[in-house]
Amino acid sequence: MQDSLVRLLQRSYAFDHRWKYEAATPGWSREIWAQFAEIGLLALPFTSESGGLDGTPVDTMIVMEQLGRHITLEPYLSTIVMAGGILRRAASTEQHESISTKVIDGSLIVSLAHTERGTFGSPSRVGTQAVRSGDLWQISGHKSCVLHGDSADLLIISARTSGAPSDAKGITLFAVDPRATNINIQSYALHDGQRASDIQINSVLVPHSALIGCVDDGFRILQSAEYETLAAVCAEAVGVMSELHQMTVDYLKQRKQFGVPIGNFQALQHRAADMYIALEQARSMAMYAAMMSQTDDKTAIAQAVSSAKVQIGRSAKLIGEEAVQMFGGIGVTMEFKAGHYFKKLTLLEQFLGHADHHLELLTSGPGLFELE
Amino acid sequence: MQDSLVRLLQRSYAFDHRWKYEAATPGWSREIWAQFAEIGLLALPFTSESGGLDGTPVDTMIVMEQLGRHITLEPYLSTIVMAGGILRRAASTEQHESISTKVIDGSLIVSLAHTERGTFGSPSRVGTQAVRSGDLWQISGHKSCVLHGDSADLLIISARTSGAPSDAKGITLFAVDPRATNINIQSYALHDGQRASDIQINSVLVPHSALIGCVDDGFRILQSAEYETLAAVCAEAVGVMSELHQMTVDYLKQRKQFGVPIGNFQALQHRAADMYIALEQARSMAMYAAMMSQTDDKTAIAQAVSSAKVQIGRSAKLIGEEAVQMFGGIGVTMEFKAGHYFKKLTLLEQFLGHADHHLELLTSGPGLFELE
Amino acid sequence: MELQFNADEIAFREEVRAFIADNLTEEMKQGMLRGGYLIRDHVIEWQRILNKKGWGVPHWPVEWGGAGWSPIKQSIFTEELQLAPAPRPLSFSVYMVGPVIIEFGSEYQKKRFLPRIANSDDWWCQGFSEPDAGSDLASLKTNARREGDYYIVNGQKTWTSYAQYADWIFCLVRTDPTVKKQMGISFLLIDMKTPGITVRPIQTIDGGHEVNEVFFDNVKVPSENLVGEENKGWDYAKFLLSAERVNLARLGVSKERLQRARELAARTPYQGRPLLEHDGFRTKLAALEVELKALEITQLRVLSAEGQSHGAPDPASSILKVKGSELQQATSNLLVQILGPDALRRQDDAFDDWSSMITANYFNWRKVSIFGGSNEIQKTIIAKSILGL
Amino acid sequence: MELQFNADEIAFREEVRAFIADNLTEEMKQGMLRGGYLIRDHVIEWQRILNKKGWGVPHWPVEWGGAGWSPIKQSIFTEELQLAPAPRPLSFSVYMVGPVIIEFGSEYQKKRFLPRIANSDDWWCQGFSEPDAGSDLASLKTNARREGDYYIVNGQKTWTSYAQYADWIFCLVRTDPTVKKQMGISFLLIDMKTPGITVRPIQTIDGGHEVNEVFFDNVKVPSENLVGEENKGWDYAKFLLSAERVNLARLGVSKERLQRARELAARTPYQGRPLLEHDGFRTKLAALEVELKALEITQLRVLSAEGQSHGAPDPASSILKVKGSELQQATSNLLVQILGPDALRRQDDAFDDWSSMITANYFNWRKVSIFGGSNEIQKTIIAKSILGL
Repeated sequence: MQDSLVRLLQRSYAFDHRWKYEAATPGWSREIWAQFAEIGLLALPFTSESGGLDGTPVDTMIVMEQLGRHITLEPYLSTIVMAGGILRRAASTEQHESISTKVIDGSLIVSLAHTERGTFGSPSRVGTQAVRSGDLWQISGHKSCVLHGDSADLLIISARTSGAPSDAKGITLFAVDPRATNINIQSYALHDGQRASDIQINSVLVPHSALIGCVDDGFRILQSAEYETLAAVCAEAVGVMSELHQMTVDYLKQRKQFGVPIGNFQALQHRAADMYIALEQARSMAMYAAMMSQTDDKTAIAQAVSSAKVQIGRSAKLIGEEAVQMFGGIGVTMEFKAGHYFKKLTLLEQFLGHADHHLELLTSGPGLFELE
Repeated sequence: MQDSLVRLLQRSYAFDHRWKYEAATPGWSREIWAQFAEIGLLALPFTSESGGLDGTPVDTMIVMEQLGRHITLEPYLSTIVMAGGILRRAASTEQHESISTKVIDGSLIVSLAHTERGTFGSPSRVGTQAVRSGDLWQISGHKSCVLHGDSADLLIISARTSGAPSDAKGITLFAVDPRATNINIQSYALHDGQRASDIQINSVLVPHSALIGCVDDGFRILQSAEYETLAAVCAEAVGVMSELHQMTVDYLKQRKQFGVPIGNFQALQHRAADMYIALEQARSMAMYAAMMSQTDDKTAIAQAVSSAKVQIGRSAKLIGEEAVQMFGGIGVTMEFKAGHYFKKLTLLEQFLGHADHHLELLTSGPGLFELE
Repeated sequence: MELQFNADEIAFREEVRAFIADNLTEEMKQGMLRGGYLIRDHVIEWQRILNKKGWGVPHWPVEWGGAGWSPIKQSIFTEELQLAPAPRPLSFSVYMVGPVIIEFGSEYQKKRFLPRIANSDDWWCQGFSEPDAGSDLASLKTNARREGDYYIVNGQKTWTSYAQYADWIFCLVRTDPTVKKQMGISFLLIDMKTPGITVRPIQTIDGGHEVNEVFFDNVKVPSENLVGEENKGWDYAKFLLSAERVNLARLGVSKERLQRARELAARTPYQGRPLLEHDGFRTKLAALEVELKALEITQLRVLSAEGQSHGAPDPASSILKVKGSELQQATSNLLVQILGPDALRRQDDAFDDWSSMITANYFNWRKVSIFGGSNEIQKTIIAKSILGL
Repeated sequence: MELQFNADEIAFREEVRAFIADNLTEEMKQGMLRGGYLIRDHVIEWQRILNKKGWGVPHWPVEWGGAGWSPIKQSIFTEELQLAPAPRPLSFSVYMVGPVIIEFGSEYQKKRFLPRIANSDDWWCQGFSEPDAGSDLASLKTNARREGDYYIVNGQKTWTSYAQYADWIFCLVRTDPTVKKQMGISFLLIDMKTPGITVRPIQTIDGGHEVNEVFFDNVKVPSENLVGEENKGWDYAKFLLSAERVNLARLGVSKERLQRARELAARTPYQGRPLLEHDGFRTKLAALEVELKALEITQLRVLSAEGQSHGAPDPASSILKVKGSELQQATSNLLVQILGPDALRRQDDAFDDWSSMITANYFNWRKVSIFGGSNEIQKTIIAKSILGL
């Protein structure tokens, strides 16, 4: 599958293709998505009982790195890794049949609507409310920056069903049709060209069968899916960095100034070496996060993904900024590839918590080497 | 005076002189000290009423930078800046006659014994006790790392006379003869060759006239003297850095490898430029600290000296470590100058609080630009 | 050595502040807060307001409209404008071509151009960089062939800021290809309306349009528009590049960013309370403030030294460029970090606050360590001119 | 790809830990904690304990006493020794000259030297560096002139670690001055008791005595002590320099330092409570741990790759050297920062705790980015061999 993916992306995801996908609705390529389905990419993390391939986080890592190399626009992370991670963990057999199967065959785009504005650093803070009356639940609230919210065929919405606004217990997940009346979706582009939405939910009614998992038990599932997503984001960032670093090295060899390739200048050589070290350190930590995500120890997983995000953040900043600096003027132009990789790295650093945030999380746990 | 000092140090403070001074008792040169007295260096910060020159912190800065350039061993900082700062602020007319006059003529070495072990970050934490009975005070306690404690003719000891162990109020300063019985001085060398002592004070009796300043009012004086000392230490560090940077640049020009001076390598050129920038930024902040020390606004002074210490710490680490790296093997040998400058910078960084400590102090105050 | 402002300077600062407060419109201010890009109408309007007050070109000789201020006062003036923030003056006009014309231009050129520059009647852009030259500016290829009373110019310039608004462009052109590259360059003033000039926009990664390519196809330039002597253009260019002393560090810009960082962090919750109250954040802020304070003093030192030596630019001013750009970039990154998850959104009319422009500004400002003599070039200058390596 | 130890490896680690716990004396451990310097008697005694167990030279071929372990197991073994901490093996013997003799030495040399190395009956030192060579190792000047069955050696070596204890020195010497510098070098084994050898100590800035100058004045060396062929010494030296793969990063050393940092910070008051409880400190600690964890994984990746390719050293191992030395230095600096004001004191018998050696260790460890191929050399290797610049 990895080979098929590499070939597919090389064939159909050159930089000018990407421009076209971004410009047309829905901001990514349904054709590519169909091909992802064809080579099994969309089935990867699902269990074989629900028609999936039983892929591991390491398999996801390999895919995400390739997607990162081409800074792809498709909703793989949001639909397959995030929403898929929740479905795999919590969907009922009926839901697998009605939802997962369609996700796997590429006909259903699902987005997770969990984060709300102003809750950074407090992942269990959910202000969206769901109140039960009989067999119906009535949901009201506001969700922020829902990835690909405008092309989602289904939303997984987290809502508070009991407890105080920041309690971990009392959060429930609901499958909601975004085309329901009383859902207002305001969409916009992110800096990397991906689409996202702010979603206003005004007293939307859903049946009890729309619950994914048990009442009040959503946070545990969200958190596991988030760890997996973090590991995937780290892998994606490694793909972006690898490609950007390679581009930079190629440029250093080819670009001449004062009569010689600028790669002959020792200062630039040593900086390119520093970038390479940062890249390999990041790659190691992305691997580590993926490996650890396969274990059962939640503390160890949390520690691993946070430390990976710290390393990836540091490396991404160094590589991104240095690459742009070495490219000079063209590094900051829209028509040239490198700047887009830099922007993507900037976004990935801010997505699901920047390095400083994850460092702060690490300080409250045991030392990284104290568990051994 | 500056010219005299420069000439004196050039003549009598070459690196091999320094070795001799360090090796002989008391670990510095009484001859140099006498010459310091002669050119007025010891009178500098004292007021003209007490026989001094009314020098400002900026004058002290100029002197300290020169002393730093030769990493001198004499007790200028401890006797003139620290103890001198206390005497200038708090000594009575009689004390000026009996103490300051002799400091100025070079015949009396005074050391401040304030810091106690384990009190880092809590400058008003004084465990040493002084209890009054009639006209006598009985002092007991332990002081740590008293600079030049073994050559001091007089100690200024801080002791708690009221309040809780960390109260700012309730600290009193006493002039104590270190040769008093019941004072046990254990001396040792610091890493830069200077001498220091741990002092055990066991029920030492002193008359009421030994008080410097008022009862319970010592901390205010200590703190002002400490700010002044911090500014002086910053200036000293700038002297050390300047000299070390110059040595490094000279070495880059002269040392050949692979057939060319290593200073031809662009990576080293750019790193030398970074060192230069760090040096000039440090110099600016040393000036700033000295200038601000002349004002009356305590908050502004505290902020200025802390921010100077932060910048100096950062610059010193960069310049010290980079210099040693560029010198290579000889940079870490005892017989070569550069390593000693590096060691001195390391010590100055830890003296009176490292950069992290002063950064922490800054975070609790207003912003540096909010006062403008 | 004077590292604090004296009473006269403080009074001057108050005067400038009061003038800005009275004259800067909220619209101009919001434009600056949002963009960082020059807004043509604001720049022109504000320049005229300043010029009317006699502050349009304060650093020029008094006979051409200068204010006769010390370098320190000029620096105070610039910083206050940046802190406001007021529209930036068009540096290509008032800091670059103006001083070159004053120093090397003909009487005709002075009379024709200087008053119009001071009043922003003409908008100037700079034609120095070329696609293959990069930091090796002198390897430029655009050529000017003398034909009678005209030069015929052919070639291409790039990274030309705000060429889309420009009435005039000052260009370095090759007038003698047979000699050493620095020796065959001339300095020409070219009317942008001349036939044969094409401007092609370059979009930057933040989505903005600031820089352009400018193509010259047999463009006829009257020889009276040659500045100084033919083939001496490199000297004038060096003069120009070292002229914008007072604004290299752009301290006011970074200070203004730090003010905004405090403001934004105070209203951004993190783990349930304002980010500004978190020690970790305050430490980062304090560390940046220390570096900025150090640079402020360093700038005062360089300015005082120049005030005394009248003229010769201090190579130490390369410090101002390197540290100044690092701090502009660090403060712009700090704002991104404060935004956190909100930093992902591209500017959108739905979010009309200046905070929506933060990430775009961070992207755009990667340029400040590249343009105007990259930081690598500055470090080489320090190594060679100051350290003698 | 296997980034975690498997059951067999975990069992092996337990076995190593148990063996160390049973055999390492408290005296040896304290010696390591205090110094960082090799203590001659401890090194010899510990090597003999390991050798008796069959672990003295685990990385050698089994026929010469090797343990037949995978690279991962070798790395576990090394790290556990560092974590204990146990006396470091004498790398000049077991990691340098031993493998060279195994690969290129004569049968006579193998039989004579290898068993004695494994049991530390001989102490070896390394005669590579010379005063004027620095990073340009091949420009060495010490020469060996053939006279009958002997070489007559004249010249000077420097930075010779622990020469004061050495029974033997392995030297690069120039045997042909007429050819390209790398081509005229030979690899000689020299008995330190031979007349004409003088060892002069070099004191390092921490006050310790580890390195030396070694002078050769007409030293007669039997030609049977030439390794391999005359003038092929540079090849053997390159082999040697790339041989100590398993220990480049010295992860266990840095980990052990971080453990100590936690321990020291827990008992160091700052602002009235243990430093370890302060967020700012914990952030620094966590940041270092992340980098160290990343390096640990990077090392596992390099080792697995080598385990598969059998032999050829990965140029990526330069990462291990660069990052490994940076982390050793960063952790040693962290300890200094924890000490704070107590860091000023030079070691003194009055303070017999290992904390009194922290500052001296920080000074001494500036060498780890200089010796054994400076970090600059490593970055050049990365740029050229991996990036193709």
